[in-house]
Amino acid sequence: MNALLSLIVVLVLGALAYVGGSVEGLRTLFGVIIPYAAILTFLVGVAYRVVRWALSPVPFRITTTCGQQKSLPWMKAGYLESPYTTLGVTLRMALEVLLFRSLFRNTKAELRSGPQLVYGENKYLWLAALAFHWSFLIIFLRHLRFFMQPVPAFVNLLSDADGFFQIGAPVLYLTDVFILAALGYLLWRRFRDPQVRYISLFTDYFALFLLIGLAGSGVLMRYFFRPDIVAVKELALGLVTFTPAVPVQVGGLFFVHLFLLSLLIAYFPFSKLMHFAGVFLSPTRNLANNNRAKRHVNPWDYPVKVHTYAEWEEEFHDKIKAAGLPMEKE
Amino acid sequence: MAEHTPKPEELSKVDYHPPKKGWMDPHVEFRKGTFCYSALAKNIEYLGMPNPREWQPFDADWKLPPNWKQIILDGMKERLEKYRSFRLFMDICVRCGACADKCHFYVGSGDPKNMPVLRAELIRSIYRRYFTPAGKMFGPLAGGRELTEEVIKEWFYYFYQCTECRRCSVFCPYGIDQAEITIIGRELLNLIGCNINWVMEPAANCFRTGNHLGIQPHGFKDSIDFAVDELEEITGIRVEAPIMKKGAEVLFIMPSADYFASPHYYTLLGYLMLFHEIGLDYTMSAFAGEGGNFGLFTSHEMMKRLNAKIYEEAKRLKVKWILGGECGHMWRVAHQYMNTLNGPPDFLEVPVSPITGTRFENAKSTKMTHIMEFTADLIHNGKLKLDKSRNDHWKVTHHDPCNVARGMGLLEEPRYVINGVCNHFYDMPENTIREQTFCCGSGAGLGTDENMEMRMRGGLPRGNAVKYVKEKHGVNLLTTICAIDKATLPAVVDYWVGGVEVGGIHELVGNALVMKGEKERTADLRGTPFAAKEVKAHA
Amino acid sequence: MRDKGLIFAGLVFFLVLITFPVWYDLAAGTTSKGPDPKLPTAEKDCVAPVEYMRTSHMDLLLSWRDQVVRQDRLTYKAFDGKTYDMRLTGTCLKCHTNKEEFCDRCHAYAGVAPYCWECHIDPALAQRSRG
Amino acid sequence: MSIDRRKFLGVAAGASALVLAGKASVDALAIGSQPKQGGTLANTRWAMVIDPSKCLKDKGCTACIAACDKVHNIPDFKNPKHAVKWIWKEPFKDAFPGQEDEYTTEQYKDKPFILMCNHCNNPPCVRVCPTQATFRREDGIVMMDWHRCIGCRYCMAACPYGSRSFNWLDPRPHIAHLDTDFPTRTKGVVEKCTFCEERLARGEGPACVEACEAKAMVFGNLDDPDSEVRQLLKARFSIRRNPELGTQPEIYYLV
Repeated sequence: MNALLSLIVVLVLGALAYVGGSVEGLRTLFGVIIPYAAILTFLVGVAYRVVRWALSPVPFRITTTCGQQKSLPWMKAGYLESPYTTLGVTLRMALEVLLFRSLFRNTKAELRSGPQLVYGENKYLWLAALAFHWSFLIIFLRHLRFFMQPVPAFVNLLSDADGFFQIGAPVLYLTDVFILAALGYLLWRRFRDPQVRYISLFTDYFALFLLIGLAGSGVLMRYFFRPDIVAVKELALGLVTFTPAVPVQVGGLFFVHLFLLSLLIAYFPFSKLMHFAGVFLSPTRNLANNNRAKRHVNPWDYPVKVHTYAEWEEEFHDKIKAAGLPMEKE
Repeated sequence: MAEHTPKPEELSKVDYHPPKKGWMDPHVEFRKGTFCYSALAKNIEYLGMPNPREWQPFDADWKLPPNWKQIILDGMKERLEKYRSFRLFMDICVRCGACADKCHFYVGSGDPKNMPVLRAELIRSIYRRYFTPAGKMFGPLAGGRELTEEVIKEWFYYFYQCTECRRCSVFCPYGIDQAEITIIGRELLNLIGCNINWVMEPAANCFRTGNHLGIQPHGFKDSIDFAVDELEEITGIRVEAPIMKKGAEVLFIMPSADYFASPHYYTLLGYLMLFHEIGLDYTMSAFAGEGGNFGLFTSHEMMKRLNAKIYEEAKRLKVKWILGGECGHMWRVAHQYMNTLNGPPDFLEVPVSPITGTRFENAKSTKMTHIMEFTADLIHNGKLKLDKSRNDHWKVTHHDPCNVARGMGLLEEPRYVINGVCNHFYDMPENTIREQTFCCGSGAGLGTDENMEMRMRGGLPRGNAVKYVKEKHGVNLLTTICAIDKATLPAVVDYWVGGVEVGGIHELVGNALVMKGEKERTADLRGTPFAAKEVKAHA
Repeated sequence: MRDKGLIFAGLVFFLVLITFPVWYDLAAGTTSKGPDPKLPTAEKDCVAPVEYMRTSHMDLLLSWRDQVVRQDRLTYKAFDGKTYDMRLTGTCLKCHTNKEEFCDRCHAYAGVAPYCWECHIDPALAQRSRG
Repeated sequence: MSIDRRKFLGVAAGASALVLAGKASVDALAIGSQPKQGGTLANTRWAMVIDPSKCLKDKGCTACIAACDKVHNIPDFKNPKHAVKWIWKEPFKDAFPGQEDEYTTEQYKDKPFILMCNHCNNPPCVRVCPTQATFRREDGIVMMDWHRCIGCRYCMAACPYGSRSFNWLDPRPHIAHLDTDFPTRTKGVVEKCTFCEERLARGEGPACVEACEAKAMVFGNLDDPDSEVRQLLKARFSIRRNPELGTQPEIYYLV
């Protein structure tokens, strides 16, 4: 139900853009105004969300340790899984952000009769997530060829590497295949796995369909219904250099692509997609496991009512005395 | 075992198919065996917490304060501003589901709201509805839910069906820690007086007497004296067991169960033997007679109130540093919270083992060393005379307590000590130990008998792993360094496995320790005859 | 612990990075003006209409390539009935004599690096190599 | 209205349906092209007959090799390990291993033989190529599509005649005179003799054959009973390289 609804919403929005791209009066809206509004929403929204997180302090050092602590000098410590230093934390975070270390650990548990609980490898989610995110990043960077003039060498290098197999013309980008395959898997997984289907919200499907629509329209444009690429770049450069104009040669599918992108980036700050920034701030991951060596300060600490020794001794005075235990006051 | 608990064959038929109705429906049924009774008014009153009253979870009317909704929302707002973890974990979950089958309660119950992701969504949906623009505008479409009394009941049911073991957090790509969310959830429930007696009574007891069980100072002394007497019978040596001795070098803190419950008691014997043998200048305290901290299961504030006495007592007794015994959540607090809550303990010195001279650099600020670190260091430096064969009647496996494993990273020390004092050690399958260790199913204040069905469900993964090593290697002893484990794992192991005992590591140390001037020992601390001695007799 | 400094630094870094194209184009003095390929003056008709050639010349070239190499077909009957040899250097470059001023200008602008010229020889290059 | 026109109008109008994918457009364009002039491929089987006795190679003539190198932009890497060769010479015992004996006519014994790709009827190189970059045309030419070559060198391992060369380096700097009518290859690509298929298409004969002043090489169509190659093979006894392998070479050596 959630899935169907979000599919319909994305399809309607896509159709809206397709029509908007061909109606003269709406081209500026879809080609200039909405993209600018979306970028502004993204920048302000992301900054706002991050600042909100930053304003809430981390009162306690609650590292989730996934390996041996540093203790006795002869005992081998897990410097990545249970980091003791800032360097260790940095490496742990790098593994987490770049390679999805925690997801790599994923297993699946299955209860068989007996009862016998068995565990198996379960790396597909990790693989698909990694394939999606890296492809997305590379595709994003590749798109810089539309936004930068002259095209920087690293962008060309990346495009060359991505099209390494030189299949067809324009050459097939591997990331285009990977991203669609990965998104397809992630969607299929939400449908197939009853547990994941049960927890999936409208927004989960919405984000997926938005991304599939974005990648799909891009793939259609590159391989099947090519727009005038020079005109596309003129539009993109116009946006970046604040001299916006919509060339007459662009329309249709390109507007679908641009609009879905605008929606995605505008949707970012309001959604779970903020995990891209949040992952850096996760206190269970980005803190060293050196609690006992270095005091962590809680900025909002306040005094609490305690039961002091004096009160305690007074309350149990006779009993302490009868037991012959040492006392402050006889 | 409570009589209404189903048999293992029935309980292990878990249906993992989620129900037809969506999870946003908050309705829960309080079925006997799956929830804990409410806190008694006197305990709430004693601790000065809100809304003490007579009520039970299965009552229709929970007698909430009239402005309960405002209290909850204000409480949420305050905590969103105070805890980055809370705000972040409300925001960034992508519902990938990697945590789902990592929770022992989910594995054992199949209840989808026991998937950590969904347990968190119970509160996240309220957060979205009242604290995010998308949720305010689009409601359920943006994953938002109205806060109703039904939701409060649902929170109560599921936040007291989470043992804060943090296993989900290991697998979460963003390190989202359900324990953090449960802790905050329970804090919120406490604001309107919805809490369980199994947490509030120990907390109240601890606040008053210094230990969870409410043992008063003379009782404490009796208990220790009894242990000293028994040790004399076993070893022929009368050990010294100082209580509240001023000027001792070390203050020893242990969970109160060690001196009052079984099989913890054998661990206490082990400590006393060890300290005597190495001539440690130490003291125990009846005031700070509890390492465990049920405040952790109540609120951050209560944790601080209960924890305060440890440093206070260390200062009063003018000790140099603190040694902590075998305990799980006591160490979560001592390792991750204590120094922040009640530090800095500038009046103490960096712990140095008086026997080996080892300086415990990793505890240089908190000044509290784990007894596993301490004993491992002794064994490593050859300071103990150990006869491993005295543990030959045990085939040992080790259960890593959640808090010590995932809150501390103390994984190797216990294994080092076990291998130092016994010959037959077999680890359980790797998905169930170390940082991936499974909870006993009764932590975080849920180890009460009325909750037995849920405890057994939660204990299924652990029980299963024990069964595996029992069948493969003939394991007959499950060691652990957590007092709650020692109290609750016997039931779990009896229920799911059978024929395996539970004990502490220092019990094994006590068995193996050859003391100067001891009489010939033929049985271990439990009175079980040594296997090796038997063989010799036959030969 | 707040770590505000670190977080704000990270946020500013991110914002600068994400808006990098703006700074880059500003520094390079870029305008949105497109490339200026030099069109042949001698010949007016191409093998296909200009709209098609702008977006899909690579399809045509690839089709030519496969026909010539794999199917032993050599001549192409264009939309207007004229026939052409299906040859990149022999046919295309006969009119578009200057690869640098025709092909490369758009390709560089769009960040496209076709690998045709790794084997096929741009006459200008051959000329230069001869000295 | 031709299909081309419709197609172009369609593109120009920007109206296109999902089903009209890239493949369709290529097919549409293909219809507009014609098979090459002259005989169809089907009733052609190209072959070469070489008369070693006429060859002036022992007198230092390298006209055929030079002609081939020139028209095909064949690089000279100097280093023999990197050598790229389409046509080359080899002593009898190396060209026809196992066929020499101590009584082999003096005439052949030390005489270098001109060798090139045999354009086998049953080519092992074609069978092993994973991308079909090497394929056998209907007229018998074992052809290479360098666009497809991925440099795996399976074909080199499969060829029993050593007819294939690999570009270990970028060949361009090692080509004395670039011929703009023929492409170069790139580093990582295999190449070999193609019977000058590009010249055949223009109605010319192979460059080596034209360059041979002694007329030691004759090229023609075996399917044509009147062709010179057929006449020669009828009149004289010929041998082929490694006949026992069953590859059926199309280069015949008169003895």
